[in-house]
Amino acid sequence: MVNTSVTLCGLPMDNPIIPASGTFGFGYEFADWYDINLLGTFSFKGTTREPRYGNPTPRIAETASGMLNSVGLQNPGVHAVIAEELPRLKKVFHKPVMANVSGFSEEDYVYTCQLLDKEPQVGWLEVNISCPNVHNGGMSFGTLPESAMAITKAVKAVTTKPVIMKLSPNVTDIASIAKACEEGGADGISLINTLMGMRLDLKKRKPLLANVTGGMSGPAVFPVALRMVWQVYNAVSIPIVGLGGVSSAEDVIEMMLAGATAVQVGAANLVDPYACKTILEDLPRVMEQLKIDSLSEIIGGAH
Amino acid sequence: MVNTSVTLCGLPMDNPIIPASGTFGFGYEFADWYDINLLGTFSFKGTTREPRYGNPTPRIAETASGMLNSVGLQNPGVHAVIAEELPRLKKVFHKPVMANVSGFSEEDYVYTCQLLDKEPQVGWLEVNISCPNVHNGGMSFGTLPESAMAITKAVKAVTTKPVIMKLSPNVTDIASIAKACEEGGADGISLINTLMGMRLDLKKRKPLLANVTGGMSGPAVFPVALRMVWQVYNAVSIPIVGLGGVSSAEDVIEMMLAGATAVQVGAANLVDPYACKTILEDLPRVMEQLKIDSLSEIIGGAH
Amino acid sequence: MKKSIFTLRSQNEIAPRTFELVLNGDTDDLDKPGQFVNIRIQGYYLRRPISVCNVTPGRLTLIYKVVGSGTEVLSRMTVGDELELLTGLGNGYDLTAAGDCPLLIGGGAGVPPMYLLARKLAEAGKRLTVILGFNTAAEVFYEDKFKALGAKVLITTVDGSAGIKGFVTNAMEGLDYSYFYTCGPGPMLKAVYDSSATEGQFSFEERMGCGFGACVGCTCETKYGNKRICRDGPVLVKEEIKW
Amino acid sequence: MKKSIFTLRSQNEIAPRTFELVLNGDTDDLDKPGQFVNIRIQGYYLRRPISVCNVTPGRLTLIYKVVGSGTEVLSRMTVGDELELLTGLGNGYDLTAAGDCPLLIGGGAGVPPMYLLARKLAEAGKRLTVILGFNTAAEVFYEDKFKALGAKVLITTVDGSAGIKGFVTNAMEGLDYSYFYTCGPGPMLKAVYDSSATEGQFSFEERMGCGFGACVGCTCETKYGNKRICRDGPVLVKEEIKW
Repeated sequence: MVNTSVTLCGLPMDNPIIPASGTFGFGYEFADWYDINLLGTFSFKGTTREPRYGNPTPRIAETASGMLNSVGLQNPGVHAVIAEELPRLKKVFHKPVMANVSGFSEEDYVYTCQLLDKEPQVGWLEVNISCPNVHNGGMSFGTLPESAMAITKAVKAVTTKPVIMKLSPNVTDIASIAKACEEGGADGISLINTLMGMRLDLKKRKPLLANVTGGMSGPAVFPVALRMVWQVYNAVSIPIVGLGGVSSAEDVIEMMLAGATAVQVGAANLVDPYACKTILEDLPRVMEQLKIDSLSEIIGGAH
Repeated sequence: MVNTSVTLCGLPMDNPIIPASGTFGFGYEFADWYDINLLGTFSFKGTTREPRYGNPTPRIAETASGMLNSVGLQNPGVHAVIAEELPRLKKVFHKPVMANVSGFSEEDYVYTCQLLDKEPQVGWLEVNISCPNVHNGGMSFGTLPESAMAITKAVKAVTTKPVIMKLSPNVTDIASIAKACEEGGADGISLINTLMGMRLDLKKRKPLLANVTGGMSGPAVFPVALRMVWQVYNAVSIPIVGLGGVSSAEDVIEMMLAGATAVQVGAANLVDPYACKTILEDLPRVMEQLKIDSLSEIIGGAH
Repeated sequence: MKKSIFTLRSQNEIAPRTFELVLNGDTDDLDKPGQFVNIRIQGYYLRRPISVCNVTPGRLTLIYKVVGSGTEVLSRMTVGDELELLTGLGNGYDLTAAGDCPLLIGGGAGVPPMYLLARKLAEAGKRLTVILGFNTAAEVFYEDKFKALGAKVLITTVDGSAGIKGFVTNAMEGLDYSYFYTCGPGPMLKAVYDSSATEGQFSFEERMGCGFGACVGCTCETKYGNKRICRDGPVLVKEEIKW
Repeated sequence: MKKSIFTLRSQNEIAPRTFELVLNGDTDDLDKPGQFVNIRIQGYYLRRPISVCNVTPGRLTLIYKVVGSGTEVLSRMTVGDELELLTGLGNGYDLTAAGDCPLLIGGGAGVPPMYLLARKLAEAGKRLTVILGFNTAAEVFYEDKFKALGAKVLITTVDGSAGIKGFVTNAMEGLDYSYFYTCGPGPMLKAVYDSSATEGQFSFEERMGCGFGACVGCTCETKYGNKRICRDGPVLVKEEIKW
């Protein structure tokens, strides 16, 4: 019998599999497909202080082995998330959930995190300082060590639960940003958010996305994500949540060997609603093939 | 009859198709497959002051819709390039060639560019400040506006031919680097070099590449390349050579609509030696379908 | 909603670049007109959503137009090939609002979902009028199939090479109907909205990520808040639509 | 060097996860033992290089082991399927150095290229000794085929379940030969290098980008400078090798 359990920032998880924010809604959509309590946890849709419609459509484009999205943080706002989404989730999911938070100012982050920190259903706060699809905010916090540290400190000052900072890959030096978050008191780092890309409509001679650029995800970005997890593992001593193109049990193990304590699965959920379930079913067999008894023992094992 | 001709930094080209440096050797290998005079030009293997063996093998790994390489600028050195490679090339290629240059110091770049600038076969100097596979140099020049400008100025001071600066995508703000090159006197910008990535060997639990990380190329990176060409087109007024995952005539047109005056084809040459020939054969048909009479008229047409 | 494997039974080009694809598989979740399936195509990351044209137990008919390299690959598939589908996606049309003599209006790629709808309404004993809009005579398909259901069929073509010259709205003038259902390109839907005399239901298209409500890629604003075209739609009622 | 389409004629699993693939196509550029082809596999970016096991006009035989998902896909292809190959890659073995009684040493995935070499040498009237090394008896293949060429065949297995227990070098002890040719995993080649009594030729493996000399991904150092395994190799002579 193989052991898939891991501990992320002090909280035990049955397995390291976490559907990524923005690909799993508030969970109950996927409960129509399978029992989502099989998962380690999931990270819910990026939540902001105020409700957001997001960007105009089209918001989706295809790429080679991947996709672009420019959803732009559509969400009902933190108050509706607490009043409506969490109670609905409670009926179908009985584990601590990862609360994903975005903002446009330090105060936004503080406000939203403070509220979600008090919710008993929330196990971790994942603070997204890396959304490429919103102007004046989001990603800009994640591209400078100073602002990354400032947001981390501000959120840590008002919360009690583990704070995981979610980083952008669209930077020159990912390790310096991760280190700044660690110095600011972060309990963990998750990476990567999407790579900024775009596509054109050749007939219309215009960008395919109404927002012009979007975030690229899917297997295409996996090698970049793996490289950054590797670099951040060398730079910090807090746990890392690895994500970016993960689509199979083998990818999960590759991410963990590079340094991830837990692994998020994003775009794969969108092209196959059973993606995470399949990964969980495949994991024991792949672990046995690779002579892995316990997943927690391989974290960073390729260094 | 459609018109595929373009002018790159003052030099006319029959068409905008340029095999990218590192995927086309010094040209004559491909002359075994087809008449390489069909091409607009090609960019020869990155040349340094001294001969280089490059990195240990394995240097190649596969990714979803792409590949990693960590060749690390293997080349015979500028003196052997001038004494042996260019004369051999002269027999099979009768157009101005693009001379790709790398270095580990400002003096290296100056030395190598000065020599190649004097070669009558050379039409353009492409100065690579973005190789991800060499330590202490290459990419580091391309990740800061100041050093990018310094190299540009130093090379421009000793050369007469158009200087095209080749940029790394592994940066937070590609536009600022491009602008610095323009201010330094660059005649053009080429982008993107490879995205830094890695893969692991799950059985050995070690990186697949002996150099640990490598540069990712192939269709997977096309949307990132297109986005950066778009951003740089908005930032500078010198011509752009677009590259990164280009594999078809449609991709060429997409790059040109985003702002590229000419288009390099890289990894595609490695998986299909006829890639550029096929693109050239397809271009007139695709242009007609899209109602394009002249390629030079669509440059930046999607802005 | 289900994920399952279908087997290609037949594929025919019924109009230029327009293919009728008949699949065998599990159709349990496919009974509602106006729903769609999402097809995985080898070599392409995102699935291709295609609306259901007809369904009988174990047999699914889809009609699609080749618009890119993904549908091009689909069009080259042959008898016996297997396809992985997500089925039972979308809300579908509400038939209870039809009244006695509903009007169905399909334009181009919006014609196929009208067929299953017409069949169900005919089975319910309704007197049907169907308007099918195309660009030109060569593109016309399924006219006889709709007639075989007992519907009064009006064809429109932009160039006048078949039926009434002009748009579907030209054929709507002077018609008497209890309710309407429509599917087609955005500008056509807007024109139908402006020309229609009764309440009705509209099926929308949008670029989708997942097709089952997870990614919110295909959101639109309605008078009653944001709706996901893939899950809360693709059918919206006239009254809630914001243009 | 050529790029052309081959059609799958047969495929058989001749040992666990080891497949013999017979293709029909243009073999004009495929006559030299020790060369390889580079196969495009649907869904994978890089081609898979596989050494030529045998060739007759219009018919090519390859033997490969399933080592990952790319070769897994290849192993599931069936009669009539088409494959795009680059053929005539690599320098191949030089037969003129063989002498009267050459020794051929193949280990595991290095056995297949020994077959065409043995056939050509046999046709040239040489007295052949062939050593074939495997891990265990179940993995042994082509023993009879080599015997049918008139070669003296020695089998070695690491676990001793067939032939001589141990490595190919155990079988080399005491043998008399004029020259040798070898192909197999790196450690085996090094052991052969150290144990061999004559000059010889070694065929190397390396991860390749293109397979035809463009990307210099597979460079190795030799006593006479850098060589590309794919183009200047895969065969190197004993004398130039640096370990």
